[in-house]
Amino acid sequence: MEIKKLQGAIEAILFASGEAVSLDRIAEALEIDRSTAGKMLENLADRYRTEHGGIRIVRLEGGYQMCTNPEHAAAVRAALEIRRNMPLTQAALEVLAVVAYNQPVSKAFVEQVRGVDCSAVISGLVSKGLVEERGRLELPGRPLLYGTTTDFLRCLGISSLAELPQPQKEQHQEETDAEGSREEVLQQGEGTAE
Amino acid sequence: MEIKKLQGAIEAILFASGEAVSLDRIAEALEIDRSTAGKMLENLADRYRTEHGGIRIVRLEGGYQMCTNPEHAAAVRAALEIRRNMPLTQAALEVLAVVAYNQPVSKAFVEQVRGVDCSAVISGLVSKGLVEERGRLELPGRPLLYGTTTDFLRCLGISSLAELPQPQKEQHQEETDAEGSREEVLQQGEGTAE
Amino acid sequence: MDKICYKLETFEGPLDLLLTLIAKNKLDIFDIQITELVNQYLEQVQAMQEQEMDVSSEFLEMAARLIYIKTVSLLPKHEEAEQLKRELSGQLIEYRDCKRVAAMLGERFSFDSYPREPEKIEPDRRYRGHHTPQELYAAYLSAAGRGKRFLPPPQEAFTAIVSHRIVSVSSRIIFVLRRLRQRSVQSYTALFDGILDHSERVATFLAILELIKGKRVHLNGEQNPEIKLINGGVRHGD
Repeated sequence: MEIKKLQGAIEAILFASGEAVSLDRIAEALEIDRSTAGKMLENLADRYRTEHGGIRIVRLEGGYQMCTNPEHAAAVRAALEIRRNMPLTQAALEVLAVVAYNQPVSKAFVEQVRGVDCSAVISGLVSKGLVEERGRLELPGRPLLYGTTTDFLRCLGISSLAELPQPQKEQHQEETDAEGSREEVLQQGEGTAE
Repeated sequence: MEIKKLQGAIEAILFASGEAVSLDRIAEALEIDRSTAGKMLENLADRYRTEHGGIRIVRLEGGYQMCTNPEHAAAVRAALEIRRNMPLTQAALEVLAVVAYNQPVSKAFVEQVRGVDCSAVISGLVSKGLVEERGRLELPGRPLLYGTTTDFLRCLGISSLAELPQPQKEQHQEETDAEGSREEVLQQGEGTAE
Repeated sequence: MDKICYKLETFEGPLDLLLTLIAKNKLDIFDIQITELVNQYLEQVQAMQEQEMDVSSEFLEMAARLIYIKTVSLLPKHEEAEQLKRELSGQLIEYRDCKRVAAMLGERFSFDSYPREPEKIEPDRRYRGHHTPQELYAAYLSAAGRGKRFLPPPQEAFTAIVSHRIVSVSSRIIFVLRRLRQRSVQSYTALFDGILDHSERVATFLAILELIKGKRVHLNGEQNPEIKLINGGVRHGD
């Protein structure tokens, strides 16, 4: 019974908060120790997962957040008239990649890696809530720094930056495969140049 | 199975909405008839009620809405308010100090002294009840002025601002030079306001 | 033709184009054959321009850079060329990694789970902690010290804002009309006599334009025209 009540309280906290709530805060509010709270949250998250209901509990950067089960995305969009988010463009994914693996970074750094202006892409990612400002560099001009948000982690289905997929070192085979598909394009392009 | 899936979709819709969702809208999104949807919602609401979990489904005029179970209101409040126990950050302390020693001051003044943007820190201090608005400067843009509150005095365990340690002349000659000119400026600024 | 247009556009930038060329020609990314690369790169950019695509300045900048590397490669001592090529290789490798990671992120990325807005509970955020006055004083010194690194603007910069006089156009309309009512025809430049303040001069000029527009005064002549009151300066329709 006591456990049942604590679980209910945790559900209520996660539900009411909307955003991710840190384990510390939950433990402190319920006056239980951190490891007990952690176990209860993991159990709760497991229960939600196996029940295949409409709600999920995801772990994000030391905290937990309730969100809808992606299986029901279509129903949610239909009922709430949410426009389906366009998949991220190649440019947006590249900027996200640079920011995610090097954060906090300035716009200039991102642009140096990509070789093109990235202002519009960065502000797009900020307005999507995937990237956020993280203070300024103490350099002339005091450029803004950017990092990824917990929404970014959630959309990627990971709990922390440590779980980011690690690029594999030097696999030439793979690379030529991926690059190969472009060749056709290029040949066509050259054709027109003549 | 089919029913299980529909129930999940309903949960997801109610969860994501935040507000009440009409029965028509749910029925339409799930492509089921209104009475089936109504029955499913009542069943779902019953289940939530008997489970004594953290979430409830309530029927309102506008339709159905998910909300926290009032039994856990205390836990929710405790968790969402716990932020108040976080000690002030160095940035917050510095801004508070600049405000305390120069009040009433504009944000621009604080930023000039600290050399960094202070908007977020100032609004944090305002919501913590340590700093409050004190009218506006009669300058272009009519910037807000800030001063410290009585809660601030309580936090420092003093009964008036006169009890704050006074800057000692010999110790920071340079500082007073820099500071002095700024104070003058501010006084002039205020002078014109009158 | 359209199809090609569309496909050409898919280059994310000059580095993307270079990587594609390198892969296509099976060039060694660590030791780029610059001559080969320059020609193909320029052909591509030209093709893009011929199709009136918006070729961003970055593509042209890279073209210039490649040509420069090619040029210095022709010098008998080409340490500089080697250095520049190494820099380019480094940049290309970095960008290639970026693309690989982007692809990995793209595969996993999904917007299908929705969070909800926080419930509207107004939390009591009042601060309950305690600090000593000394702590505050130390913070003050630290703040003031930091500010000094970013020198405060000189006092004049501030007083300019404070003392800056903004003269309204309407006040100058009254001024001009008053002058003209005293003497209904006078020299245009005379209206500016003795006005040193920039804002006031501009406002006077704008006031005269306003009055001309409202057909309340008339301006005639080339050099220093005469300004004349029309109909006693009464506003049209009054």
